[in-house]
Amino acid sequence: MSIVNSQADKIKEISGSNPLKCMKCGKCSASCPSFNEMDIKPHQFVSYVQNEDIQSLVESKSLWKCLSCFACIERCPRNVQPGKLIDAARQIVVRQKGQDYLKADEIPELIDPETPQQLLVSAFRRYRR
Amino acid sequence: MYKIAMDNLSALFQKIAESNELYLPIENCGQVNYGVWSEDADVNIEALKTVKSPKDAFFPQSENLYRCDKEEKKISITPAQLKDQNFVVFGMKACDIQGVEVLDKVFLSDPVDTFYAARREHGTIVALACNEPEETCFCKVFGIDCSDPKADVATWIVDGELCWKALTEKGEALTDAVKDLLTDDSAADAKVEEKKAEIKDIVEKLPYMGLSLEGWGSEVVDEKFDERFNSPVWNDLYKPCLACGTCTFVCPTCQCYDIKDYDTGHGVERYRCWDSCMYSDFTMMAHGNNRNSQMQRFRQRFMHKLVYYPINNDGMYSCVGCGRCVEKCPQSLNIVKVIKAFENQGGEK
Amino acid sequence: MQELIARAKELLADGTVARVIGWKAGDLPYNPEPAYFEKEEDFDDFVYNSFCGANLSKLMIEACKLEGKTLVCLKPCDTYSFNQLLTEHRVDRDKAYIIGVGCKGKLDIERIKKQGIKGIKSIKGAEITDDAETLTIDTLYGEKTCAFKDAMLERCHVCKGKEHKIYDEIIGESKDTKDAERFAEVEKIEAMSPEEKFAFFQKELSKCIRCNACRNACPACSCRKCVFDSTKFDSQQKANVDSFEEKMFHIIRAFHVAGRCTDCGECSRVCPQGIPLHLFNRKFIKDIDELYGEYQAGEEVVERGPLTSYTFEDAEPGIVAERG
Amino acid sequence: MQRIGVFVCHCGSNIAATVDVKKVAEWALKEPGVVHAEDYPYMCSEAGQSKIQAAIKEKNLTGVVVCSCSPRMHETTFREAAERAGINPYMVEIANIREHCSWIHKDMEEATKKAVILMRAAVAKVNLNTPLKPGESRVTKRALVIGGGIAGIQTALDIAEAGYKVDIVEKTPSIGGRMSQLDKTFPTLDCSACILTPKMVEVNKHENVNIYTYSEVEKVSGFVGDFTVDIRKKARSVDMDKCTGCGVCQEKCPSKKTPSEFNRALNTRTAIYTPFAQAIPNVPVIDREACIKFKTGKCGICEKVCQAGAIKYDQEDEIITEKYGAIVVATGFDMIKLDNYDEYAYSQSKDVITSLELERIMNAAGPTKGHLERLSDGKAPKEMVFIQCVGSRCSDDRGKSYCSKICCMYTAKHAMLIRDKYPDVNVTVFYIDVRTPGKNFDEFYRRAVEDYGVNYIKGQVGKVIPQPDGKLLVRGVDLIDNKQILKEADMVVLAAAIEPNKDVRKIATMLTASIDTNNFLTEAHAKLRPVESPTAGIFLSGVCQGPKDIPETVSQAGAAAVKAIGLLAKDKLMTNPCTAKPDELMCNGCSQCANVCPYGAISYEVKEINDHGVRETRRVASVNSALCQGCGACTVTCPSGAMDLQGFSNRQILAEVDAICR
Amino acid sequence: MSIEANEEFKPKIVAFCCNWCSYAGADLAGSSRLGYPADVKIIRVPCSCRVNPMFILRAFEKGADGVILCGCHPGDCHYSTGNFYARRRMTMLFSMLDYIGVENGRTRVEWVSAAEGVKFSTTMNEFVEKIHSLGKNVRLGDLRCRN
Repeated sequence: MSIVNSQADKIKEISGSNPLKCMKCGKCSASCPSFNEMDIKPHQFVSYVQNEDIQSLVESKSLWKCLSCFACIERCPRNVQPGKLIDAARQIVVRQKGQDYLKADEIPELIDPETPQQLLVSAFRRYRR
Repeated sequence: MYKIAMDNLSALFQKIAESNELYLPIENCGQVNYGVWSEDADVNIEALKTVKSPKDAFFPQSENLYRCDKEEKKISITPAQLKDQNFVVFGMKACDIQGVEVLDKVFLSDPVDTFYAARREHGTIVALACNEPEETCFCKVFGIDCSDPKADVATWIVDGELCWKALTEKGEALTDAVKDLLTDDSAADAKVEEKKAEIKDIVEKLPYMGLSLEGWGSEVVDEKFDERFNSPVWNDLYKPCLACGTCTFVCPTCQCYDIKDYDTGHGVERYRCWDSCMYSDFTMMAHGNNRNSQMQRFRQRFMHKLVYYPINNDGMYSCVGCGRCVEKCPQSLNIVKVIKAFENQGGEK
Repeated sequence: MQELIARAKELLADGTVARVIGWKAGDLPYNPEPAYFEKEEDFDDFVYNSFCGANLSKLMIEACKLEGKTLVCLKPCDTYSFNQLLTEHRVDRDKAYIIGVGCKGKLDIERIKKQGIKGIKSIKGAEITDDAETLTIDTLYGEKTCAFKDAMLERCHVCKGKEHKIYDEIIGESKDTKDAERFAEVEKIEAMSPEEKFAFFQKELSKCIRCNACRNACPACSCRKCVFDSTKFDSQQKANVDSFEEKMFHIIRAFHVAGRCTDCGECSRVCPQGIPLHLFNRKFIKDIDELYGEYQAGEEVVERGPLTSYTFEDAEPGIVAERG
Repeated sequence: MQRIGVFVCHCGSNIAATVDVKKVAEWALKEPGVVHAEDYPYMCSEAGQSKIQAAIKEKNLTGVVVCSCSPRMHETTFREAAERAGINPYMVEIANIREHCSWIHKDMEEATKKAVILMRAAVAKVNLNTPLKPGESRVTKRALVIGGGIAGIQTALDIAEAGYKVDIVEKTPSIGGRMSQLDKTFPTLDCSACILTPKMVEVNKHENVNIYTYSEVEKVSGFVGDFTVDIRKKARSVDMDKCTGCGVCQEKCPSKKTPSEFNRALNTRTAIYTPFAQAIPNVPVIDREACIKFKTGKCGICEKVCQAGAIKYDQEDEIITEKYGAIVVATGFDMIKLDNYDEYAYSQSKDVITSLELERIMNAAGPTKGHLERLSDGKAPKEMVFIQCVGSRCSDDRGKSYCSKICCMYTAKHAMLIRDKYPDVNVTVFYIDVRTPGKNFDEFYRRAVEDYGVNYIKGQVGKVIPQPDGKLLVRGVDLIDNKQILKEADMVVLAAAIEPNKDVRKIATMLTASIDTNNFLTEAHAKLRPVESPTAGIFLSGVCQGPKDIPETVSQAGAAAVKAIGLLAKDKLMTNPCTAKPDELMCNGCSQCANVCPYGAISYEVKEINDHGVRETRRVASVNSALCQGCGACTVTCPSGAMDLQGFSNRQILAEVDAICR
Repeated sequence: MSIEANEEFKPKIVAFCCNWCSYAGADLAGSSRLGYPADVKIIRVPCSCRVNPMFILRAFEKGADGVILCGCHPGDCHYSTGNFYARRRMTMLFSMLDYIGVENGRTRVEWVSAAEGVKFSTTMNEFVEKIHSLGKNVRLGDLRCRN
């Protein structure tokens, strides 16, 4: 195997999922509440990563339409978990923008008192990797 | 006569160890045995009896004889190196020294055991008179004077001092080597004599002093021999014997060994190790065993020590009365009980 | 003791037994030897005192092959060994007449000598009828004393109890002498680091002279031919050539008696080098208790021991690492 | 000293590509005892075997080492070849340099080094090998079939037809199995009962067949040719000889609330019941858990109404012990539980059903008398959705990793039948792949699509949401259109994965037959011995070995029967000579070995032993080599090492250890 | 073949595999091309219960750095009960080795079925890695066997 696209590898590394395991059943897309808002559908995330077309993924609307509801992760029968892939793609974008990890002590001053706790938890869940 | 303060012994040991390997009684996990001296060794020269006798220094429990190396299908043989380094055995008691004499008669007579001979040649014995003999001691029965040991150097512990007297050339040489640490004291002779008398006095009171060797020894031949050999007494005596090798392995005179091969994967190490006539495979041969009962093996041990050996060695017994077997036999059997068991028999003869 | 002698003579006289296995007085105050008694006059030397530590049950293997019954004197802890031998068909119950002899703890002469007492002429307080807490020892170097407890064999400090597990009759009283935790020493070692453990055993085992006394005294090591004497495994039995030899010997010996060892303590009692050999066997006993349920070999005659049975849920060998 | 020949196989390039075979042969010549070494491209070929035989004769070889593939593959081949050349077959050992070496290593030097070491170990072992002679054991000419479904019935019939006695043990009150629950069968749409019932009758009437229904295998001991099996005949509470099968008891039974197992709990049955009308035997059983008489002591109606006096409340379980030469496992399958797939709302809605439940609904004898209706409200459905691969092909731990194989076809069948009988019902099938490899299978599926208008959508369903109005909102995806689909359905049918019957693990343990991670019984060889278990004398029939449809099951059932017949036709079997053997001189007679022997092969005798002239009468172990299977448990238990295993002796294994650690 | 001082540590590892499950599992690993280090050498035994603790100690004596025993899963033994005995025996042996200060992890038992080629391979990879981390076996070898 020649040197692979480092971004695709990075997504695989961050997400911990292996796109080769996908059997193309589509259960992810069938489960997705944001399906209709997305230009690239959840089951396609897998093939985009597999085909190493990360650029399209990064530029897609889907990237920001995913709710991180984890339905696809929960239901994927093959442990491919497209939600994790898109999340990883998002992280790549975020990190590229120079917005790498926050330090724990930076957080309190950034928090608006009105911010719902739920959002914080969700953010942690998403960005802890 | 020279002397050195007991407190200063470690300096003496250090000095000796500079040019010799030094064997002396060392305490390890509560037991005193002869071992090689080192700075941190827990030396205990006042212990009367080491568990094992010091015969290891001349006749180790196991030693390699030669090595066969296999390269493809060719075999080459490398003999083990003979001892070529001088060593000193410090603190040997009179009985153990006599034990070495017993071994000498076996290993130094023709054919000479070169491994043993090399060790004897390079070894210097520093003897130590027994300070407080115990109830298990019976060296006097074999004519040994534990107050006046004969070796390359003889020493006595008197009033916190070790009195030192070279008796042989080897002893003189060693004395010269450590002379810096010794002081000459003509008064010491008298003190030592006093000490000797004191020890002899105690020896007289030991419970085994009355032991009679009548009916044993080199004159047990012909009918007397058959009678002893076939005596029913053996049948009663051996019964509690566990057939372990304790008596043999603590004994200063037992000299039987077995030769074995060890497959190292690259070749074979041929080594010898002490054997015990108490073991069921003692003198085992292809056809089986010529002593096939424990009674026979038990009898062998004592007949050898008290009859066969004396017959072959001008009446010298191959027991020195050190009493180690008396102390260590798990079943409280021992040579004294054997000798005593025949006492009455002897009378009837 | 007199009651015991009288009863033994009686059983011998009426033909109930053909011989008696007991102890014969030694030539020193502390060295009685196990002996056979077949005639009335033999009993002149019969002795039973606190130095009669030897476990006579193993002698019954040979005795059971003889004509007629053999009377054997067994202390409470010896009866466990007898039961274990029965379990393994090594002795014949019908050929044995067991007198359970009373025991109030047995003495270890080594422990007395360790206290610097030498030149022993006589010892008072070791008679079986005595309830003395102190031994009075007359020596060539004056009179000495020693607390009975301090002179007791290691095994008596972890006494299994005063009950005889098998007997035809009991003569004399027994006392539970337990005053220490059975597994305390094992636990101490378990708590060590691997390096300390290794150093500990290396040091102790370096004394081993391969005399096989532990094996030959052990009632569980009753094989007709030990693997270490056999050519089948190419295992050396008498050489202490390399330190590995001893480890191999002691591990395998402990393994062979695992689940069968009654913890009678003979191995440690007879070791001429004072190696605490019971620490091996007791480790297995502790493991068996913890992993497969409390088990005391020889408590009764059973069909299967812990290593010849199993359950589906047994711990995996990996537990050793998990326990840390 | 042995004269050993070493033969190194290239296995084409399988070995030679990674192992320098010439070098292995060269090194072999340096080993003690080796007098001949050569290499050859295919040792197992006729020519290769001839080379071995020629060398044996020319060089007077006493032992042979073949460095080749796994001994599990060709040990027998080479042993037989050696035997034909005049040396004892047990003087041959295999060094596995293919599976354990060339196939797993890439570096030639490393693999060659390892191959040399494996060769050395084998040579070291052969140096200590001794000729062994197999013993003989007799064959009991009777077979046992565990399971009375179509697989078991077919196997039993075939064995019986060959003239051997055969017993069927069936756990439920009737034979028939899963097939009796089916309505129609693909790809011909025959009525399942119409083709099964005659077979049930035939097997029941066959003079060589004996059926134990409502019975279970309790204990199995022995070995190939000579198994002893305890069968627990559970108390039926009905005298099978007296019962006429009139059915009055079932009509009158007041306890009617027990879910019917046969109808997949879609309706209920009485406490005294026959599972279905065509049950064989047509004798009811009393379900003691449900029976009022057993629960309270009162009632006894069935006894009163039974004119034949067949009701026996005091009947007890009976243990029947029987000997068999061969055992066939035909324990079948069940649907998986759907607890892990709550997104399909199986537990929330009565109208989400499994396909087996649909079979019962479609069946005229089923809970709805064959009318397709919603179980919630009895209404006829208009929209039906089928979801495929529910719990199959899952790599997570929610489902099964394998394809259940039959679902694609039965779903096509269901769709077709519904469209045929109820043309107004729309049928949608969500699929991942449609798998139809079988005779006339794809044609069948295409008919469903082309002739019956079944709507096949490539995509999966994500969620089924029960609506307040009783409808089921199905959210799926159409991957071809790349659209999410929301569909209101009246009924949803789940093609749940199938799994081996849960009792199979217990049975496999009793039989010491191996089982895979999915609880399917393992075959002796995936390709060449698909109907035999690795345990000799145990054969596999039907789905217990892996998912299959009916025609496959029937053909495998026949194949298993043939294998069993082949065994039963023999009068005697050669036994494995690698059995335990005690050295009487060393044996203590302590009985520890007998305690661990799983075959009761060790007994004790008191006899006179002559130990180099010392005679003694004592108790020693003796091994019945016909019973001993050579596991070696006794050898380790024996503290003195008196017990040894021929062919795997202490010294042989130690020699291998030494050779490897050298 | 002598080992030079600075040569890479090549552990000697003996794997006892029962004929029915684990040896077949190793065969499956082979036919599935699931690699593991060549340091592992397999000895075929009829059943895990055939493995005498003596064999394991002997392997260490002669210079092995790790010994692993593989057998059928409990309950699946070809001889029905063999691995149950093996399990107790090995637990006892391993416990004793631990007790005398031999590093944990030089010995291992793993149940590998005939279908578990993957498990066989991963187990062997893991085990070799473990032995690498423990280094050469110095506590249980006979000095004479070293060269």
